[in-house]
Amino acid sequence: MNKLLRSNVSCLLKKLSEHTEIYASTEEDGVCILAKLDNYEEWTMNYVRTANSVKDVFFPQNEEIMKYKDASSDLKIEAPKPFKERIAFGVRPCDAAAMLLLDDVFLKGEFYDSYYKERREKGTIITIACEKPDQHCFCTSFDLSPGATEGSDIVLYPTEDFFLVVEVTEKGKKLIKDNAELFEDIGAKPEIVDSYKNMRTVLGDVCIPNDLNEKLKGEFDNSYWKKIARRCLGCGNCTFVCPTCHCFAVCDVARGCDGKRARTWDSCKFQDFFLMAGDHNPRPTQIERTRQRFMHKLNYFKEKYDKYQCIGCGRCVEKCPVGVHIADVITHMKEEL
Amino acid sequence: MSVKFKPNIICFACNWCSYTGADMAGTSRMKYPATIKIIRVPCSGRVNPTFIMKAYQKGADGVLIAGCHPGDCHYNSGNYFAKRRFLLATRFMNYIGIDAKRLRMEWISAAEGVKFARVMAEFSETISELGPNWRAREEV
Amino acid sequence: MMTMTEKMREQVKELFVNNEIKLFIGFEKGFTKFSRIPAFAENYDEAKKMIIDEFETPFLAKYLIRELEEVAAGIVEKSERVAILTRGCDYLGIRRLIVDNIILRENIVIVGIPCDGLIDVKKANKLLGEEAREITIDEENVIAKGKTENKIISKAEVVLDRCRQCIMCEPKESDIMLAEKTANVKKNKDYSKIEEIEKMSAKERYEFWSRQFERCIRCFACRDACTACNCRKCIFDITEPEMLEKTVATSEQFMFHFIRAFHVAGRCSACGECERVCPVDIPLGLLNGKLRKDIEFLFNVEEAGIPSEIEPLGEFKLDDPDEW
Amino acid sequence: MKKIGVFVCWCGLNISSTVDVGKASEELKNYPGVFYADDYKYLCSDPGQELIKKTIIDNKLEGIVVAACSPNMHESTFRAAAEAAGLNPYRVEITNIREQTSWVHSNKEDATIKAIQLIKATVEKVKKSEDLFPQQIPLTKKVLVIGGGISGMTVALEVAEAGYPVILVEKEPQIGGNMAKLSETFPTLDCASCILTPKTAEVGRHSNITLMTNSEVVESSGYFGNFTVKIKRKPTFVDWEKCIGCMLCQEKCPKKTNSDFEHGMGKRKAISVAFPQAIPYRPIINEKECIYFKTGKCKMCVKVCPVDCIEFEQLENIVEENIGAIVVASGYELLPKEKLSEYGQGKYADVIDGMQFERIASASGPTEGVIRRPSDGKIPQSIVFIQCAGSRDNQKDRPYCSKICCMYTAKHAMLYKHQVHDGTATVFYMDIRAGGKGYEEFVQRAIEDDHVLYLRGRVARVYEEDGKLVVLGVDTLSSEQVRIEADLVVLATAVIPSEKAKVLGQTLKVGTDAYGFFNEAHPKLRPVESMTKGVFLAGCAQAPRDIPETVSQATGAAAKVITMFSKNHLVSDPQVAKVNEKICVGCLQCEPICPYKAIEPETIEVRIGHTVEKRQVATINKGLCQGCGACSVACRSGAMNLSGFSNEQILEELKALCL
Repeated sequence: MNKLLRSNVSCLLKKLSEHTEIYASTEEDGVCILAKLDNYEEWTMNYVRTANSVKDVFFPQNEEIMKYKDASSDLKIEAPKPFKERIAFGVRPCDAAAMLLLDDVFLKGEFYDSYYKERREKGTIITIACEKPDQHCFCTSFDLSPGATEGSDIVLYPTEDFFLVVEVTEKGKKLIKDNAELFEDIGAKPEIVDSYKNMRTVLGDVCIPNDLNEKLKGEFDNSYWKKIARRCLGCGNCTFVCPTCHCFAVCDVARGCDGKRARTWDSCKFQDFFLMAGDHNPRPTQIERTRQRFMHKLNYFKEKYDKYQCIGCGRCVEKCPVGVHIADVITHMKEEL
Repeated sequence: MSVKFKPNIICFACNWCSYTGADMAGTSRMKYPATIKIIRVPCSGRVNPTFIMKAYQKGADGVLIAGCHPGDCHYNSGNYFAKRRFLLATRFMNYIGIDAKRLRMEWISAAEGVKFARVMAEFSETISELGPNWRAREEV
Repeated sequence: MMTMTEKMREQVKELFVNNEIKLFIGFEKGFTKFSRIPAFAENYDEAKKMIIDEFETPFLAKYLIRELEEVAAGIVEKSERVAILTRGCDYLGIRRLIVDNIILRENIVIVGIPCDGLIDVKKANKLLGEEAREITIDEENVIAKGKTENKIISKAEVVLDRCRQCIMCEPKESDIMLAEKTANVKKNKDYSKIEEIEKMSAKERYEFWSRQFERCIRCFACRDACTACNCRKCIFDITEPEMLEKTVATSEQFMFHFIRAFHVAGRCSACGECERVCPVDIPLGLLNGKLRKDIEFLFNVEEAGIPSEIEPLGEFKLDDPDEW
Repeated sequence: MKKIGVFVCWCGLNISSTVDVGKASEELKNYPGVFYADDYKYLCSDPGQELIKKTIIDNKLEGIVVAACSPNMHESTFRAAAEAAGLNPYRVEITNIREQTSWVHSNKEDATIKAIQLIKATVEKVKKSEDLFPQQIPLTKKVLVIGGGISGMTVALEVAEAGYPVILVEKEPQIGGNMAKLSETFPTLDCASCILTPKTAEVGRHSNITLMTNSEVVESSGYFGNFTVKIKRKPTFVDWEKCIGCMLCQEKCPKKTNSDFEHGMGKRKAISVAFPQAIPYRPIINEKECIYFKTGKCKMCVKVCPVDCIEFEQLENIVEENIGAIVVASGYELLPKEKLSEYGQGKYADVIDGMQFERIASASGPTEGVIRRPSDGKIPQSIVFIQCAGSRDNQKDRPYCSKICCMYTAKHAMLYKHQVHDGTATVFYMDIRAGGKGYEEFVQRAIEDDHVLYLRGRVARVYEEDGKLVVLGVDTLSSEQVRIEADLVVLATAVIPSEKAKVLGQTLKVGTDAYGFFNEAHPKLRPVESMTKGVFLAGCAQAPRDIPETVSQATGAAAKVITMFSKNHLVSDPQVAKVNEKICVGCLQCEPICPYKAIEPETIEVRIGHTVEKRQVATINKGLCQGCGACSVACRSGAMNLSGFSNEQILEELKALCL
């Protein structure tokens, strides 16, 4: 185990930034976000979770898939420029775990998403364990913890004046080896790691039954969906801040004869997400859309990848204007079915 | 010195007064720079503030709205509404950082060919001094 | 004396009993502490769990669009009406829908409650230094109990920003008024933040706003929470003509916020809901506030926040200012 | 993608001199959506239009872009050509590369780039065009003529002769306008009232003409074919039906006042008729001068009136009329001499303007035709006539020439010389403009036969020196200073529009130019039409002109009205607003914006699945809508759109211009 002094975190970032882009948590007008950093003093620690998750780094909201030139005469297509190395610093353990869920979607199985794959290979995640989870966190319900290491390359456990560095993957080890002068080996310190791992969240455990997806099968016209959907305004807030939501839309941006094809996030809560040719919309009202969101998270995803598509980061709960809470859905469905 | 910057200016000219004024400037062979392209609209009241913002986004360096003098509007009140929208639009755009000098409104009647040419030359001059407008412009 | 909540329950019982409404919209406790969420009661026992207190609450006016039939269906009979709990700012939202012919005044029952400012839990937590476990509110101040120590904070310190500039303390006209009218203290308009931005140089202003807009993730929460945005199909969902492309480049963000600000120009009643629901806390109030300030200054509209029969941009005066 | 044909016109050298037309049509050949691109010497010529028609038919084109002169010139020509070839005319758009490109730019390379960009933008606009079909609107076959001068009367008579009802509105109590005040008319020197009174009499008794004198148009709404006009009938305080015209009241009335018909040269009674041949020959009480109105006593006219038709408490009333077409014939006035400081600013009684001289020289005038000095009534031995008093003068921003002063000053000089053979008549002029038929000969006769002295030069000052008027000028031909002592000075002051013309223009929504004359639709090709459809112009309201031109223009305006009334209904421009009912939420924020009140709410039934939903949406009255498009900006969701200039079209044009 190594030790990294708090003071030389910014010089670590400066050193890394020579050949990689640094995405770190900074405070901008009172909001903590994970953003590209060029002035390394602006890195901050006082946040529970960043407004946007690490998904932004590897599966950005707006990604250029290809460019095309003078479409009318001789069409030329250019692939996007190769991505630069990226480091996400200051990620929370729950977000890092979410990347594993996205990996299942984009990389598992026969077909993989080349853009996502390239970004993931060229990206390293440096996580900082949570010192004080707030009322919205419930990562413990998905066998994660404020100190979990799933999905991250390096995990830093903060103590008063230094971080305890635990490297999880090969990439993490290599990174530490390259910048060995900033780290000091202080032998194993399991008690710090464990103190984070078994820290309880304020909300406590929602203890999801393993067979919840079986119970949910076929619960299409359960009256509970109507009850929640009546409150939902239909904005895309919860799906865009959620680190595990991965729906996207592909669209063309034309400028005369040239243009580009881009991929942007899309939300199942939007009115026209399901709009089909001929104006048919299988999910016309908010009831179907709300049901679809929770069924996908708790039923369809589990059946396909055998994991619930939620990591309990609490963003959708904190940001929902009308307080639709996934834990509320889980506890209700647990009792009712 | 690099070749002098040629601005790209969009002018919305109202069909009854300013567009005819532009034609009058043409028939009396007035000269003004070729940086200004005119879009014919039925009335200055037809110009939606969204079009102005779209022009800047798509690469225009300056936008000019030319309409009838208040009271002369062929549709009676079009230019009054245009004036209200323009008053808000120019202040709001200045507020979000796009220089207010890049947007201008002029009352030009059908007989004022001379004024049309003068305004065009003046506006083209101010915009070339300001240089290209990269703010809120689309990167291709 | 009966608390507001008991008065409300009693009124709602009466309404349901003599079959005057089909639905009552109010607030109930949310899943997380101190959060109040909208509640829909179709009969009295569902209304039992509804409460009224001074914690921050979402806006209810927008639900009327879905719950009521079209204006074309005309005035429904008594038993089909919808009752709604209304504070002053809610009332402005309802007025907006009425003036826009989205709902009919006769189809709703306004249950009015006076209010002189709601409590912002985030501010209380910041003052306390940690997440408050218990917050009790009495006449003048708020007691926040944390893990170790608890603090007594005067209400004025933790009241919501939007309530500081509240233009209407209780609904101007309501069918039922749960409590007697408080002194309608007229709060002066505070455009200081907007003037601050106006004083910046053009470059600083552009950087400030592009920094805000770059954070925007285009989730449309501000549009969906706003009563002034009550179109059947929003222009951002229409692809022909495509006013706004789906890509989230900086220029598209400027376009989105420019169009939305102009669509609520002269219609926004400064309820602050768009700022509340924004996941990345963009100060939208400063955008709409700028247009409201200009409308009041340029077209000498006394209070642009109160919906008028014809919008400021829907009329003109011969002596509108000429200098620009 | 639409099959579009692009035709770039050379317009002889007009366009090709500063726009490389060949390069433009070459470049457009491989622009997406363009199937055929070509350039031609004169597209508006018959072979040019044949080329367009043939290309449309051969290649079944779906849209046409003509890059040539301004749409105001030939848009209808090319649209008619396309229609003849079976293509909907509203699929044709014009790019203005002559008035707004080739004529206004000198650098050929920039002009060509701009022209190409403009053509591409129009191609994008045509791609978003739709088939539009004109509407048929009912038509009221009644014309309103404003102004009872020679031009108004000519229009009224012509249209009435064609069998259509006419309403003639005149602000003075009698018709005849300025011509009635003239003595003789050039170049034939026949007496003005002799040739005018038959016309005024005919107007007075024509069954189809309703005469509304002493009235003004105060409000007008609606659109061509369906105007509603409000006319204010000012009180005459005499019941003209009962009155038999015996004029006893005028004789007996004790109060004498200045007669504005005589331009201050003569007097009239408080109750009187302007001149003996006035039509209608009925008296009117001048409210400001009548003793009864001031003090409540007198009532002499009531005592003597045999039929008791004096009504002091008569009020003004507003009459509303449904009108099909309006002809503006509001005439002219002379620039008041008070405005000309260098000629005494109206201080000297013996410095008079042209109209005052006409009244002195007129047989029915105050001096029964004997030319006398207004100050002491003596016959002047020497008169100085000053041309271009206030006209052709840039300092007073009135650079235009008033056209008629050269001729009527020569006439004044001749009339004076015919009466006072040994008197001297001197005319200070800059250039004599005698372009009409027989005009030059008339002026030559004045110079040679009547020995009128023409001095070329402008008069510097006119001032009074011990009882004599001194005229200081210069004779540029002999370049000498000239100092003449004159008994009488006559200023040929500038012709300006009548002072209510500007207000009338705003009421009728017809534009006026910088000097207040009405804007014609096109200076050469459409001089009798105003920019507003259905409103026509005649006479000096449009620009200074003499009587022959006024009559011919008035006859032209009448012809336009008659052709308009010859059809039973009118064809309206289909470029009007249109509501997309799927998107419209019925908020009706567009309604207060429409100047023509063409938008109303309507309940429609929409079938979704098997339920039928009733919804309120906005609808457009296609007849009332004039296509200004202001409502489409108020519509937030874009449900309200304007066909012909739709949001899509303007946006595509914008994008193409910004590439």
